[in-house]
Parts: sequence; structure tokens; C-alpha cells
Amino acid sequence: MATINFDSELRRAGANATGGWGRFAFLAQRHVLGTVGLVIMLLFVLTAIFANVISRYDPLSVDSAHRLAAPSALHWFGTDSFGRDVWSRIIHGARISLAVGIGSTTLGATLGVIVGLASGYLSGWVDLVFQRVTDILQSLPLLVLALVMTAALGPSLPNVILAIAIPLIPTVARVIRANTLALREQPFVEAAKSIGMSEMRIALRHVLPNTIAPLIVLATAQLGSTILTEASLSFLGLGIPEPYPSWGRMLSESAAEYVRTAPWLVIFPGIAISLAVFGTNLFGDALRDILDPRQRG
Amino acid sequence: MFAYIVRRLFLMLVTLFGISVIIFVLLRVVPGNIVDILFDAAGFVDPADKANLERELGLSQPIVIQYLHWIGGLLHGDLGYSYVSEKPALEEILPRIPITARLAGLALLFSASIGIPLGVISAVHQGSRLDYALRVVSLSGLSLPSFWLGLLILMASVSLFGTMPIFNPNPKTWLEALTIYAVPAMAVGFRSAALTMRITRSSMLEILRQDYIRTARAKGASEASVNYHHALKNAVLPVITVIGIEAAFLIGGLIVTETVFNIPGIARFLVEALRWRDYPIVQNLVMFIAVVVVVVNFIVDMLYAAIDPRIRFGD
Amino acid sequence: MRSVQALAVAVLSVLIISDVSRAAEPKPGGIFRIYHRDSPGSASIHEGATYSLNVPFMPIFNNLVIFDQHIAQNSASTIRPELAESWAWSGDNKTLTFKLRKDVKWHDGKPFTAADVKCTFDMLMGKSQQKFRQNPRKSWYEQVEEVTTNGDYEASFKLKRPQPALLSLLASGYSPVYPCHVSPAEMRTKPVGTGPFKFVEFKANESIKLTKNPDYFKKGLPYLDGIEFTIIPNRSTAILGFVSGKFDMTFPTEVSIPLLKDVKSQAPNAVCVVEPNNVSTNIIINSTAPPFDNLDIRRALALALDRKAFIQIMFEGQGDIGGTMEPAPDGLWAMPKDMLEQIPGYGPDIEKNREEARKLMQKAGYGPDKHLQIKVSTRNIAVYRDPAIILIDQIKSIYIDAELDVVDTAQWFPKIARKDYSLGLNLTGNAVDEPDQSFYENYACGSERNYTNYCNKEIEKLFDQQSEETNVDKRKKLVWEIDKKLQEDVARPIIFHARTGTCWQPYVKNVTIMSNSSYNGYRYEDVWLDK
Amino acid sequence: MRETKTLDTVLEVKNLQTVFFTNSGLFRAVDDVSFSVRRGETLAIVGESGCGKSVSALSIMRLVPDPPGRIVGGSVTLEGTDLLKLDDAAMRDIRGNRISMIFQEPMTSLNPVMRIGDQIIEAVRLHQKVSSKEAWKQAVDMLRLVRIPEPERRAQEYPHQLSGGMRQRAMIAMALACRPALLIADEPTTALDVTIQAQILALIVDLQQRLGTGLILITHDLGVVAQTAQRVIVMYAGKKVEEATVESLFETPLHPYTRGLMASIPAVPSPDAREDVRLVEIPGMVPSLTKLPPGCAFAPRCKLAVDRCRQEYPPLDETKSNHWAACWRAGEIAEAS
Repeated sequence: MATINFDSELRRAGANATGGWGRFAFLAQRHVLGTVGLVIMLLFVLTAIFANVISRYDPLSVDSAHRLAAPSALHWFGTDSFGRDVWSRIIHGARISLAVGIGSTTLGATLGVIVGLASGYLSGWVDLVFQRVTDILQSLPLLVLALVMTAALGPSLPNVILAIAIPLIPTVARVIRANTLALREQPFVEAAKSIGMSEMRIALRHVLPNTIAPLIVLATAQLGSTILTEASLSFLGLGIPEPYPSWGRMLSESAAEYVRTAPWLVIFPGIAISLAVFGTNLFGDALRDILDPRQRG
Repeated sequence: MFAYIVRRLFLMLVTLFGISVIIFVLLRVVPGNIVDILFDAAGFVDPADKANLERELGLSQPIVIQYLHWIGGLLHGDLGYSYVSEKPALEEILPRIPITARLAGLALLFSASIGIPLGVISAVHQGSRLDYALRVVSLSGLSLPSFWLGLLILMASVSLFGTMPIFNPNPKTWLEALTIYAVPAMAVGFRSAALTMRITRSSMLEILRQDYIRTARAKGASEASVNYHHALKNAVLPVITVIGIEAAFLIGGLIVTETVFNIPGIARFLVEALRWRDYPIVQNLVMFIAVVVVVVNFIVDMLYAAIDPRIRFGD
Repeated sequence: MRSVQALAVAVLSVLIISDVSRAAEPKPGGIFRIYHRDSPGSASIHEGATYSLNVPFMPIFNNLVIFDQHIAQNSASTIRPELAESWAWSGDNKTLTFKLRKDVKWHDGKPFTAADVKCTFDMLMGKSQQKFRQNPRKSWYEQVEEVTTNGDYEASFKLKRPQPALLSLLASGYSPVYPCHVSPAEMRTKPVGTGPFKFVEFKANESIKLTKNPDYFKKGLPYLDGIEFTIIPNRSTAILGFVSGKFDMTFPTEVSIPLLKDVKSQAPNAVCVVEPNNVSTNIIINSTAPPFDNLDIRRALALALDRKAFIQIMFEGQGDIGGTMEPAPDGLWAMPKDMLEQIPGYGPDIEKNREEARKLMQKAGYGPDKHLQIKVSTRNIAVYRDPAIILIDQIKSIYIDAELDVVDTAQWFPKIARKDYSLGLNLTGNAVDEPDQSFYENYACGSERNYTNYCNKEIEKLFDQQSEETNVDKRKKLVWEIDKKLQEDVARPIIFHARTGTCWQPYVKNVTIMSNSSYNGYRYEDVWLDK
Repeated sequence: MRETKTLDTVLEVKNLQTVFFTNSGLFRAVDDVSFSVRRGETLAIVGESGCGKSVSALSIMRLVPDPPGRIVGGSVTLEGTDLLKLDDAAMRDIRGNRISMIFQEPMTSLNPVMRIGDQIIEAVRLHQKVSSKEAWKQAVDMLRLVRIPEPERRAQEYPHQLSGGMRQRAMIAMALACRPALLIADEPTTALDVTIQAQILALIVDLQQRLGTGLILITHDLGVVAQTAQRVIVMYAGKKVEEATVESLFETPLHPYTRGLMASIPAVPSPDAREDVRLVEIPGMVPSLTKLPPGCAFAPRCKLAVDRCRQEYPPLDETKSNHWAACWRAGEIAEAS
């Protein structure tokens, strides 16, 4: 039998990382990919916040003297057909992606929680109706529903956020409902009921806080797909309108004409989308491992 | 068993009814209608002509009447007429279905033949470097927008071969047919393969935690036998449900891929019809997509029940 | 020396003759493959206002008269008979009579007669029982009192007043003769014509197919067995298809200047031409509401434009500056250059113009500390959006902060009609290089396409005056004067006239791209493939 | 059939140590446990949930999930071979062949998509070179041996078509297919109906006697112990706290924990009893294995605990003949009773 170093084994298992920074350091070490994801996400968020500082040009400013310039020291990612700096546009595009990502995820999750809680807690016909509505929303692909909605509402940032948020509701509602149903049977809920606490109060004070971990896991997992959906919508011309530098839109414009002559117009926005989504997906995966041990693989 | 199927069928109809209402109402919220677009193409607005056209297209009737008219027709197999081409909607939609079906079938085949084995390998070697690498690949697969992947494929194809696959409804050679469908199918299928792999992996891991796996080990079965004989047999079942999940997922990918590769299937047709506000086409296409998704899921459930010896109806 | 010259002439003439003789022996056969930029809404040319319709469906039809398909510049002198054998104006210039061919059959076998001509134009004038869904060029026939027939093979147009331009309008690709016995609805889906090609099928977003008409009245034509349009909206994909030899020709006038370079590097043998296409990019101004009800601000706007920069960015210099009428040399009615440069904003010194514009803005109460906030509305199509982006960038220099308001195609015209905009970026395409068409359509009080509601009775009198004028030189002077006035009034500032490219494979023969219209040159009856 | 030599030691476990490395610290699931089983003998291991019974069994099989578990010390000698020193392939030859195990949940321990017969065949063919026809015959024979009616038909069926008791019989058939020297039964009857429990137990004991197999019976049911076992080990918090013959243990339980277990048995412990005969709780809770007190782990729950109990861990002394207990006050208890 091989000799075993208890200390290193324990360190690997995270035994001495009990709280605060130590715990974080342990988790970071344990979930290398998740940490990479977190770093990418942070960079993404910081980029969006400090877009004005990081970008070197006005993303909307047209420059007829430097059109379709290849990447250089002056224009790191080159310029587009209007002479607009691609680097600056990608930096500012992070704002749109982030706004859509966070906006629609938050909106979808909030509505989903309300529906899920109501459905799981009130049961009866409310549950029945909500269940059917969730069924309906789930039988349409996310992109199809979002497409029809943006076409109906018209292309604008708030409409895109709304259109992407609605299809998220059923996913969230399902999870919250299942959790609520399980929690309702828990002794502490019974206890709260026995001391005469109102149903509403029980739902908000006891049931809701206990669904937060799965909710966070789910929301992070959805973040990436909302960013992708926005990019797809914009690519199809039904998302964020010009002149906002949405990554998907940048691709659809350039893809139509410059695939060969100015490949940087196709490559960089695509990398930006993929990286942002990849980061959130990595982080979401790690978060699921940490917060939702049942799913742990 | 019979009661179960009836119940499932009933729920399916309720869902489809709900979808029809939602789609119908959504499309009527649209500011700007087909009449505006048709007139816009003419660059010219004469209110009298416009009112005429509106009446001709039945857009002046109350929404409820329009809806009943549509559903009534639908039940008789009459999908109405395309506003734009004035052909029966059925005639417009039907010929596009095989194109998309072929594409979807190939993509599904591609995603299953790549995703399932890799998912199993990843689960079996859980925690190993191989597992890490495969997980990163699958996650990046889910992170790459399919339209971008399509564009990259086009770019690569042009710079490597000096040409690119352009859709041709009547391919002359077997090879041409393959490239026309296979290349876009791979662009969609890559993302689906990533999803399949993840679902397979987690279902496989779930199986590997089961008691009977421990029993197999206790019998002295080798790791290979445990993984591929005992576990995989069981893991195949949940993988069937993957197809259900994937049906919806795939359609999203097809919409952008058909656009990138200029394939005249139903997915791109939906985008075009939306652009034209061609209600009969849009509502029928969305209904069609919903029916496909719902029916696929229904079939998957039935299939699952039929295959898995454990599931007994009525439980 | 003389002998050398003589030799040179001899060699040249041999070359020319051999060239002509080669061209004179067209090879029949082959399918002409073209990609199409966009799925047209229907197949009925009379009901559309986009050349997405003309290109694929013009080969199905014939006109009474047609612009010569091999002379790039359309003008009165290039008009040729088609269904008509000849035409004649009456002495008072108020009746135009066509003698028709007797050997023409519709694709369904029925004979073509004068009744068909009357039917077509009655329908266009809104006088017949059957109606078009849309009739965008009704105003072309405003001056036509009635169309009469005399027997089966003579038709006359009786005018309210002389209008020499009518013949040019009838020679446009927009003016085919429709059969009496086919309903407008059928014409939208399965058009029947007399032309060199017959309609086979139109699959929206996929393809349009035409096949040779073996009974075409011009014996021996067409050379091609058929024409196939593959609809590819993505320009890059389409161009790559052309470059890799999957198409014989690009969609006419759809190749942008950057793509043209791409084609040239990829397919150096391809024949490419760059021609103006008589489409002006212009600004529509809502002068009924603040701030643009103020003439100073309108003038400032006109002064702020750097037209060269637009052309530089959008076409790498391949574009023209002008007024309403297409600029010379391709345009027939353009103002002379010195006249043009006198108009405010057209002067070469942009900085000076903008200095003046800023003064006007300051006069109106704006300045470096108080910018004017407006929206520039435009359609959600690249050719509209792109110049709008440049416009916004340029008017920053005169204290205007503009935001782009992209309007979905469906809402664009209703919005403009509601006057729910302050500045709009618009494209105006002219089917014929003809002042009547351009002035009446866009600037006459109450005209359907006069989006800005510009209304100046003085100028309108001049419109009629030039329309009736039969002396071309006199008419030109009048046209210049009108055009100049329109610009000075800032009625609808014209930014530029675009030029675009068309490419075909070297073996494609007898294709001519028109240089002052993109609607008239697609009969394709004598196009052939030297393969 | 093998000759029964009751006195031969089949299994000798010495100072077995199995630990779990968890993120809340080191978890000594099995701490310095020794015991042996002889041919034909039944050794019962009793204790509350989480006391280390099952981990001990899995340690013998070398099936402790790693990570987080790891065997870190001791030896497990089966018929003269130290299993802990074998490579994986050699260990696989032992499993299902010389040692078999029956698990608690017959519902989930059989592969749902394999026929019963095939699952038994697998056990046979992994260790014996026989034709599949021969193996099938053996499988049917085994099913007959465990008294499954119509064994030919049952062998063709899937697990879900069998009742819980039948499945456990099938498990037993599978476990005994290769005539192992040692059978480990981890709470084999817990998940079954009370009426079936006795039958299954009787079956196991009967077969064990007939085949001369050594049996480790893991249970928390002292009633079962009294009926079937010859010797008993009581485990608490990963440690063996008492070992004795059944008679001696039931006559004079020496460890206060064992006494507590006994006290919580209903008055008439009988496997046929209608009511549940499981243990009634002893006051207090099993301490967290990662934060064990310095002295006796049971001290916090022990009415008899003195200061010394809280400071020093008591050695496992042979207080009476063939009766060991790890308690400072075992002597006093022995005298008192």
C-alpha cells in the first residue's frame, strides 16, 4: 500500500479551507476552469463599465480617411467600412451584450420566480394554468419566440431584452416550482404554519431564500445563452439596431460584404461573442458544481 | 397505458391551442402590416387602394374572426394564402420541409455520433485530463455562435478550395449533395454535439452512481465491462430524451445556419416571412415548428416508455 | 508615314471586322445563371417599384417601344419599336399612334392585339374593371386622356396637352404590355407575356426560372435556352458564388466598389463595368415642425454636407455630385458644373461652407454650448443606414447632435407620411432619365411620393412649361433652372448619385448595363454564351 | 460441495483503517478495527447508521469510493492472501468469486436492463470457464437453490418484474454462484417487508451452513443478531467497542453503548413481530467523526461517563473470556451484572 500524505490529501479535499478567502482560494484551485470563466466574466463586466476609458476612439465616429484599415498599432482590430475603430466598437459592444444578458436574465428570472413560487405554492388551478403556459413557452425554440417577439415589438434594446426574457420564464419557473413543492413538505414550513404565519410570509421568508442557490446556478447558466440569442437576433437584423455596436450586428453587416477583403471584421466580433459566452458558461458550470451538489459530477 | 396516452395527447392539444393563440395575438400586435410593406415596396401610399387591399386580405375583420378563420382552415388542411406570393401557404411551406428535415437529420446524426461517445468517454474518465479537455471543447461548442462558425467555414472553404458550397435544389452528383447538406449540418451539429455530449456525460455519471454499478463491481466485473456493458446500456435511455431537447435547440441553430448558407429551408423562410409580415406563412410556420417540437417530445416519451422495462404506464 | 497610317487603319479594320464577325455568330443554347439580391414581392412589374422585379421578369414581356438594349445611355434617340412597328405624333403633338406587329402571340398561344394595349394602360390609369393591388406609376399617365384602338393593330394615346416625354416613359422596362385575358392576380404569380422567355417558376427566396420562348416573334431569338436566378441575399456569398464560376453574371448594379475589388482579384478575367444608376441619396426634411421650419437651419444643414466624403466612404470615390437630375455625362439633363457650384453647399471649400453654416446656426440660437438634438430617421436597409451614419457624423460640426432612428421597412412610409420625423435619409430611384418623371413624382404639390410636402406653385408652373417644350435645348435650360431652384430651397438636399458595378464571365456576350437607369436593360433576347 | 471446516479462519482483518478526506476535514470511518471470520461462522457487525459498518465491508471488498475514501492501514487477509496488496486485476478475480456481497437495496442493486439470468451468468462466467449454455443452467440452478419458483421462467425476466423479496433472492443467488468463501450481507433485509425479512434471513443462514461460507452480517437489528450470528462486533464512531459471542453479549453487554442498544429493543424481540424492531434512539447524537472528543467517543452520551472517559480512549480489553470491550468501566459493569 502506497504511503499517503494526509496533509496533501486533506488540502486537496479542501479541509483547511473553511471560510472567507481560504475557501475562495481553495475553490479557485479546485475549479480552475471556473476561475478562468470568472476572470473572463470580470474582464467582460469591467470592459462594459469602463468602455469609455478603454476604447481608443468614439465607436460611432466615421473616418473616411481610414476605411477598412487592417489591424495596426493605430487601430488594433482594424476599422470597418466607415472607418470606425473595431476595437472601440467591440469594447462598447460589451455594454450591449452585458445589458441584454443581465437585463433579460434578471427579468426572466424574476418573472420565473414569481410564476414558479405561485405555481408551486398556490397549486390548484393557478398551478394548472401556469403549468400549461410554461408548456406552451417551452415548446417553442428560444430563438423562434424571440424572433417573433422582436418582429412584433420592433427592434430596440428594451424590446430585445423583453423578447429574450420571456422564453426564460418557464425554465426558471420549473426549477423554482419543483423546489417550492419540496420545501413545502419541510418541517420548518410546517412549523411556521403551525405558529400562524401567513402563507405569503412563509413563501417569501422561508421558501424563497431556500431557492436562491439553484436560482443563481440557473441564471448563470442562462446568461450565456441570452448573449448568444441577442447576437443571433442582431445577426438576423431583428436585434439591436444601428448605430449601437452590437457584436451580432457587426457580424451581420461585415459578413455580407467583407468576409474576404476584411476578415478582421468577421473574426474579432465573433471572438468577442464566443469569449463572453464561454466565460459565463465556464463560470456557470463551476458554480453549479459548488452550489448544487446533487448535480456534482 | 391507454389512459396515459390519451392524457398526454390531450395536454399536447392544449399546448398547441395555446401556442396558436399566442402566435396569432403576437403577430397582430405588430406595428405595420403586410399592406404597408406591399405599399412600401411601391414607394407609394394611396389610402383608398390600401383599404381595398386590407379588405382583400381580410385584415379588416375582427381579430377573433380572423383567428377562427385560420384555425378552421387549419383543421381542414387549408393554411390560407401567402400574402406575398399569393400561393397557398401549404404549397410554399411543404417543399421546404424536406430540405430542413434533411439538414436537421444530418445534424442530429452528426451530433449523436460525436456527442454520445465523447460524453461517455468524458464521464468514464471523470476528473481526468481527457475529461477536462472534452468538457472545455463541449463548452466552447456551446459558446460559438452557429452563424459565426458557418462564416468561418465559408471563409476557410474559400481560402482553401477557392469555392464554397452554394445550395442547389437538384444536386448533380452524390458528392455535391453531400457537401451542400453536410457542411451546414456540421455547422449546426457542432453545437448540438456539444449539448448531446454534456447531457450524455451527466446522464452517464448519474448511472455510474447507481447501486447496480456497485453490484457489478462486487461481482468482479472489469472497469470496461462496468462502463460499457452495465452503464452504457442504461445511459442510452436518457440519451433518447436528448433528442427531444435537441429538437427545439436545433431549430434555433438552423435559422441562422440556413441564413448563412443561403439554404431555402423552412427556418430561413420564417425569417423572410417575418420580414414581410406574411402572417399566414409566419403563423403556420411557427405552428409547424411547435407541432414538431411537441410531437417529437411526445414520441420520445412514448419511445422511452416502450423501451425502458421499468416504466409502467399509469404509475 | 501615310502608308504606316494606312496599314494601321487596315489592321484595325480587320480587327474590328473579325471582332464583329465573331460577335455576329452567336452560339445558341445554355442556361444563363444570375444570382438575385432579394426575393421580389411578386412577379408583376406594373405593381412593383423595385428593380428586383424588373431584372428577372423583363425578359418575359415586350413594350410598345423600348430603349435600345445595347446603348448604355437611354435617350429619346435610342428608342426602338418593339410590339409597335412604328409610331407617329399627330400634328398638334397631342396624339401618339402606334402601328402594331401582327405576328405576336402571348405565351399561352393567344394572339396579341391592340385590345391588350388598351387594357394595360386603362388598368394603369385606373379606368378598367380589374384593378392592380398597387399602382405606383399611375402618375406617369396623368396627361393621357384615353387610349383608343383602330382595328386589331393600331393603338393611339390621346393627351390632354403635349408631353413629348411620354414616349420615353413607354420605353422603360417598367412599361410592359400585359395580356387582357389574364387577371392581375395571375400576373403576380404566373405572368404571361409576349417576350423572348417564358415564366417557369418563382420560388420565393430560392429561385426564379425562365425558359426560351420558341415562338418569339423575332425569329432566331432568344439565343439562350433559359435564365435562372438564384436568390442569395448575402452579398458576400453571392459574390463568392460568382467568383467560383457558379454564376455567369452578378445581379446587375449590385456589386459595391469594395466587392468589385474582391471580384477583380479573385476572377481577373471577369468583365466588370461601373455605371451610375440614376438613384439619388437625399435628405428629406420635415419643414412643417421645429427646428427645420427655420430656413436658416435648413440652409445650415445644406452647407454642412461634405459630399465628397460620402462618395469616398461609400464608393471609394466612384460617385457623382449633382442636383435632382442625374449628373453628366451619363445624365442627359444635369446642370453644368459651374452652375452647380454656385448653389450653397456645393462649393468646393467645405470648411468655409461649414463656417457659414455655424453662423446660421448661431443666428438660430445654437452654438458650441447649445447643441441641437435631433433624430435622423431612415429605413433599416444598409444603403439607407450607411449614408445616415455618415450624415450624423458630419452635422456634428454644426452643433447638431443627431441620433440614428432606424425604422423598420414596414413603418417607414407611414411614419414619413405622418410627418413623424425631423430629418430622414432617403433614396430616390428614377426609372427613366426624364425630368417629367422626376419633378412630378417628387416635387409636385400633393404628389404621392412628395414626402416632404414641398409645394411651390411658381416652380410647378415651370414643371408644366418644360414638359410641354418640344425643343430639347430650350427644355434643358428650363430643367436646369428648376433643379437649381429646388436645391436653393433646400427642398430635398441631394447628397450624391451612386455608381455601382456589374460583372459577368468573359463568355457572356451582348450584355449592356444602362448608365442612366437601372430599370430598363434586361430583355436579354440576344444575350448568348460563348462556351 | 466444499468440506466444512468450521475452525478454519477465512478472513482476518487487522487494524483496518479507512479514512475519508472531505472538505470539512479528515473522517476516520474505520479506525483500527480488527476481526476474523471462520468457515461457516456468522459474524454480525452492529451499530447505528454512520458508525462504520458498511465502510468496513466495502473496505474488505476494496470498493470504497476513491476519492474521497482511502484505506490507509491494516491488512485484510482472505484465505492467506492480503487483499490490500493485490493489484486491481487480481482483486477482481477475488470479488464475486471468493468474496461476495449482498446489498441493502434489492430494488436498485440489480441492473434494470439486464435479464436476471444474464446477471447471474455474468458472475459465473467472470470467474469460471464455462459455456454460456452451461452458465445458464448454473444460473437456473442457483435460482432454484434460493427457492425461486419457476426458475427457468424467472431467469428470463427483468428485475422490475420481480417482487422485492424475489430480487433479494436473485441477489443471493448471484452472490453465491461461485461458492465464495465469504459472504458479506449488508443489511440484506432492511428494505424488505417484515414478513419477507425472516424468510430471506433464514435462506441466507441455511445456504451459508450448507455451503460452509463465512458470513459477515451487517445490521442494526439486534433481534436478527440474536437469531443468526455466532459472534458479534459492536461498532461506534468507526471503532470496534465490543466483541463477544452472541450468548455472552446478550447475557452481559459490557459497553454502555451496547447496553443502550439493548435497552431500546422492544420487550419481545422477534423477527415475526408485527411492529418495527429497529433501534430506538439513544439520547444525544452520534458525534461528528471529524471532531471527535479526545477520550471515549461515546462519553458525551454516556450516563456512566467519568472524567477519565473524556480524556483517555479506553483500550479494548478482554474483560471476560472471549468478550472484549473498550470501556474504562467495563469491569465494574461486568461485576454488577
